[in-house]
Amino acid sequence: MSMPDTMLRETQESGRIITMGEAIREALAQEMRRDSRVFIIGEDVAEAGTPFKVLQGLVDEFGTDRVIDSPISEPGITGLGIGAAMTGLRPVVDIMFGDFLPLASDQIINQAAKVHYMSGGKLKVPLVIRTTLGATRRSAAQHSQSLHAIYSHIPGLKVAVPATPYDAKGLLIQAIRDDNPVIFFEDKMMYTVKGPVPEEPYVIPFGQAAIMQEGTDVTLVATSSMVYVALDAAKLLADQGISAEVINVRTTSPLDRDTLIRSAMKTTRAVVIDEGYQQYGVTAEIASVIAEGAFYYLDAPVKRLGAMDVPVPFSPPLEDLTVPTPERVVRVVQSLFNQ
Amino acid sequence: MSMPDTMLRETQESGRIITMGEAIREALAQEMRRDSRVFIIGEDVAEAGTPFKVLQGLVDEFGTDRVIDSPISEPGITGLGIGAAMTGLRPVVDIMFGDFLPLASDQIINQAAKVHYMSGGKLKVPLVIRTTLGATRRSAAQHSQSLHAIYSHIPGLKVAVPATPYDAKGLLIQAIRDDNPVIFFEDKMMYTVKGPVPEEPYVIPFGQAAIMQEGTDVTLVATSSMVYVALDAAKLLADQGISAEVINVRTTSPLDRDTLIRSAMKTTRAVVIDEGYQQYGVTAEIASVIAEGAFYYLDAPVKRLGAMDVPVPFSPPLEDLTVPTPERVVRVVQSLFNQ
Amino acid sequence: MGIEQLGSGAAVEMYRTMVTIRKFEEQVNQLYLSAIMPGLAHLYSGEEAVAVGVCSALTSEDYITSTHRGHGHCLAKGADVRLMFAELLGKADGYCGGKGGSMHIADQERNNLGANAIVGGSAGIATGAAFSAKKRQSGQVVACFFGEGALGQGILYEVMNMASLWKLPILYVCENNLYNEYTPYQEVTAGSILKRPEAFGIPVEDLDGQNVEEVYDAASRAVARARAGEGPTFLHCRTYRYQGHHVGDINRTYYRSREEEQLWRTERDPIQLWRTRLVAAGIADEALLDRIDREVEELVKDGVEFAKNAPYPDESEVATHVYA
Amino acid sequence: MGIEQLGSGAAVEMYRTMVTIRKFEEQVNQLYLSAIMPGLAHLYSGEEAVAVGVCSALTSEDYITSTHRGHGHCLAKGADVRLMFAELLGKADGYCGGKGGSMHIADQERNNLGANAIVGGSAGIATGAAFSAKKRQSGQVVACFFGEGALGQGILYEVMNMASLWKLPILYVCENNLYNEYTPYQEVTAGSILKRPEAFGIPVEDLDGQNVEEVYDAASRAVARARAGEGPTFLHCRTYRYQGHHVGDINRTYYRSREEEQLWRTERDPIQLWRTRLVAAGIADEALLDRIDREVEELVKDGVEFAKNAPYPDESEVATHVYA
Ligand SMILES: Cc1ncc(C[n+]2csc(CCOP(=O)(O)OP(=O)(O)O)c2C)c(N)n1
Ligand SMILES: Cc1ncc(C[n+]2csc(CCOP(=O)(O)OP(=O)(O)O)c2C)c(N)n1
Ligand SMILES: [Mg+2]
Ligand SMILES: [Mg+2]
Repeated sequence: MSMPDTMLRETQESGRIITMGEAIREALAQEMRRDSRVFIIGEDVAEAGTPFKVLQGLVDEFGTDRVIDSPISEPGITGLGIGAAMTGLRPVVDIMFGDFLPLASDQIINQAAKVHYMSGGKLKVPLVIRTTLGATRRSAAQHSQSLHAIYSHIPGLKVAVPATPYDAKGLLIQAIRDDNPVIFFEDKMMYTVKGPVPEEPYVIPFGQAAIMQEGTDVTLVATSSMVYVALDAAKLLADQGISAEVINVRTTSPLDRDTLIRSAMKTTRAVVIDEGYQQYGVTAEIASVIAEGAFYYLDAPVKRLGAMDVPVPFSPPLEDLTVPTPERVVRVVQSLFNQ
Repeated sequence: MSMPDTMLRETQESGRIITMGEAIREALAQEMRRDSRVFIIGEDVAEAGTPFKVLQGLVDEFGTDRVIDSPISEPGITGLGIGAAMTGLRPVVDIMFGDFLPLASDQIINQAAKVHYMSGGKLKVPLVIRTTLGATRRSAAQHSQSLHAIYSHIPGLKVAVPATPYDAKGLLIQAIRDDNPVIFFEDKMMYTVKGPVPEEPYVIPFGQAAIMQEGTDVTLVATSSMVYVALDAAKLLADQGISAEVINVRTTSPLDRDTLIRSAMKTTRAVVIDEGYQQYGVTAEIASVIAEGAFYYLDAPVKRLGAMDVPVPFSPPLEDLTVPTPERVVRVVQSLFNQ
Repeated sequence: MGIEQLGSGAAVEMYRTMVTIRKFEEQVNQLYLSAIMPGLAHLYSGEEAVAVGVCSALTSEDYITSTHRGHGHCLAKGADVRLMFAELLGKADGYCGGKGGSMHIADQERNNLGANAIVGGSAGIATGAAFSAKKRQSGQVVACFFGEGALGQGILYEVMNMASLWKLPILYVCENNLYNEYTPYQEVTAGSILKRPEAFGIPVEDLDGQNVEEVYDAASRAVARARAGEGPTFLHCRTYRYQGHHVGDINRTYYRSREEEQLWRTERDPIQLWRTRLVAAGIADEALLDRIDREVEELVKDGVEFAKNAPYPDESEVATHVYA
Repeated sequence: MGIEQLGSGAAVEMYRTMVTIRKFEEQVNQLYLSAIMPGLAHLYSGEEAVAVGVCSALTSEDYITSTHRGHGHCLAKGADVRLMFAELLGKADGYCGGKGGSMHIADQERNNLGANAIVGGSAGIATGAAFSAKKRQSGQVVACFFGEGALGQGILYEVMNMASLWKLPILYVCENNLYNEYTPYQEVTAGSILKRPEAFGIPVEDLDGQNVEEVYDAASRAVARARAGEGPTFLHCRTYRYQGHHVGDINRTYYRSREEEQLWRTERDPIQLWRTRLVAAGIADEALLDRIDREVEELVKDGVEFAKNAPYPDESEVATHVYA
């Protein structure tokens, strides 16, 4: 994945480039230093530092009391996290693959999301669930899904889909300090993506999309790693004389509707790109928000580009067909100008 | 809920009026007679006939070998159903409240939906999960959700949302005969709704919406009990000189995109009504399909009317605010004519 | 332990609380029959000794989690009758501002983390609260109430494993009232209930759930173990619900006999048994207990009146508290 | 039972199958190291006696369900080496047309219902297959393989409860290789593994999983019980994986020592132990076994070649088999 020009610019200013994995680890370490109530629980999070090695080293600093290896019990550790959150702690529950969230879905959907409301505001659940999304790792149907649409559907939950190391750190610190349950989706393919990240702690408020690149002819709205797909598509489009504005959604819930609608009003065209299944997915919500909000300004239908509506196949040539690519984005954009 | 004129007409022809609950029971009984591989498993399905009494009497005819009371183990009975379906039986798993589906979501999303694909077509899962949706029963946040959007998002699953007793019987028989996992959502408030239902078995193919009432000025697309809300709204609109076409979606997956788009092209306006949470819900997919497909014909933005994005509150005056009503539909339709 | 060490004040208070639960539930049934209460409710009548025995062994700082059949737990933890009735009627003054209702009453002030309408749904929450208490070194203990039907839910085993591993201060209180809704529990429960927690290294006590003293004593031992850092205990309380699964479950003979119901009511009533015991032990006389009955009657009537007169929440409340 | 009743043909076949698994896995590791295999794989080397012991007690009609570490189960159930390698390389000729890969191989012809990448994910499927076999009176039995890590998954207890209740013909085969990924199982497993199934009324056998004869005998007893309608059995097989959790897990000393690995390899290798036993019992001589080794070597090489040369699926395949 290539680093966008805007980010390169920021880099020169901030002076420090780290990977997304490092940004996440730094966010956790800084919050754990700041607030003794924060702890991490999950499968192989301690000595192993997770299979993705993202947490490596944390157990050395914070001990096995605050970086806790759990049994392989996704419902159980999520439930435990909820109870701990309700009683004064700030748990970060690690669910290794986003594909395993459905195991914990009763706890997430029926408990975490509803406790605050059902109690009339008396109880709260300051819980973070860190998990992953993204395909093309040749991990097949049960380890490649991007299931963030499901949790974005549920009132009471917040959902973050960081696209850059800068996002990752700022959104994760915000998630930990937030008094609500937050599902934090990290793209497995992006842990080694590098970008500028300030050393001191900072927060990115939820519900604020980032305009990664300004443009005038079409708006490309993207989540997580699809932001890079959109940026690469924008480059290809520029060669064809089409100026694309690229928006990084950052949080699907809350969704920054204003920024999306305003951009589409300006450019008069929009394409929404996401790595979750297309049907009833994130692209549907965002496309319908834009189509409604910018209706009188649009020169073409809002288009959607999600993952193919198939279980993710193992075979590499098949798997590569299922995800949006810059070329596919370009083709869709072109179709908007040919009508 | 009032019976629409079209249905009354059909009634006079068919001669038999039964409730939705009876239609479901009849579908099950007829299929169990026809096919000895069909069996029912769930909590309190046998002597109790479920808390909704929908299955009452089935155990008398088919015995406790085919109408099986299970432990309170939603993941377990769903998994058992999948395994039984893969090996020659045709299970109907009863998940009492749709709110409990998240407990079984790993089995549904990661197993049932994917087995056929992952095995390269060698294995199949002819499983039906009968469950419920719908609010306003004063059952609060964990017994009132309409979670069909989640399952409509997952490729490999089919999702039925019958609106009439006629739908219920025809779609359920189709679901049982279908070689794929089908999640069958029944509105808890509709079991006593009456309508014409032929006695002999019949199937309604999936992916065919029903036009409940033709109209020229606006298309009201609705799922499940929201069809009645739409029909009632259509009556109120007729008084104001607005002619509404009402479409009953019947199955959200597969979705009959053609019928929806064609209708919106004709009427130039559309409102989508569903009882699930609005954000990232069924209304988002349908609205974006119509907004894209009928883009060059639309005179107003496609509007969405889902449930409020809040956990369902217990207090009756609050709960009643959360669901679409004919009056709210009318107000939204009016707004489309005032712009 | 036994009644002697308990102290006569506490012993009489346990009687009062059990009577409060019983009369509360009678009113709930009335409110349902007279169509004043929205929705349904699952009555606790017959099971009072479990909630009261356990909660009497807790401090107000200790946590409980509760179930769909939760009024008894809530009252035993010290809740206000007025605010409970108000909640059941969906009123603004209710414990949850009317948003929770019967199946979701929580009482933050007394560390009742809430009833739960998902069978087994609070097992995770309770275990997490115990984890939190241990980590915060607060000395708090958690009582996690659930019916024997929750033994069907896998999460219970997942969290018992963790509670045992990490020696969390928690009491798993299984209220075995013989039925999962309309199904006798033996039809859906294999092997031995008592051996299940034991397999996870959790000590078990098998208790007469109609005997408040026995429950209290066992709970006290379990609380002491928990506070001493020795980990969880599983209390299996054999009990019975007098009413239907919920207030609307009137015709029950297809799943249990009238004789069985009658037997429990006449021979095994926890309130009657405790009353007899109190009198026999010379701790209270009939007059005192009668006075308590009347006081409770008043309290409960007052609560119902309060709730009936309380306002519904303002419409704007529908959208508050979705997020903190 | 014992080796005598087993028959020398079967005993030697068990040897051949174990060697096939070992050499298959060596090739898989090679394919990974040479970047020919996409993704990862979890090798079964060291655990061969479990799959072979159990599957030798099954007929081809009997079902198995398998895990992320599933190559051994698949081969022991009789799968074709060529089609397996093809699947691992994502080729059209693979068992699943390349769509499943290492973690999802299924072999419909031999009633292997598939590997599963969700820990514990096939427990429900296996129990359902057993339910189906019983209802269809087919006489089939199911073997459900899972690692000791799956003991953390609640669904396992849910389905063991049902299997016990309804006396389903199933073997729960727990492959205890001491580690959940990178975590020693004792750190996350409370109480007693053996008592867990017992608490659900399921008999348990605690087995040396490196001794194929012992596993075979126990599995045969369990299969006989299952076919006789006596219900499930839990086989606890103590074993060890030689390689990392997956092919990429090279530096393992932070969770287990080289000495431990070495000890299992030299003292407890299931193939070496069986070889010694076969020779000692006069069932096979070294020459025969060496020949088998060479034959297997050829078979596996041939399989790899076949797979390398096989075509990828056509692009159109991406959208087929979403629905039946
Ligand atoms: C997960 C889940 N499944 C099913 C139900 C429906 N349900 C409500 S109460 C109940 C029976 C509970 O039995 P038990 O745990 O013994 O409690 P009791 O009602 O006897 O107090 C059932 C099945 C539910 N609320 N949650
Ligand atoms: C539900 C679930 N949680 C976590 C994982 C990630 N994971 C894959 S294998 C594994 C360890 C499994 O240990 P065990 O069951 O003992 O099997 P082994 O690998 O030792 O054969 C884990 C945690 C998973 N695949 N599924
Ligand atoms: Mg019970
Ligand atoms: Mg293991």
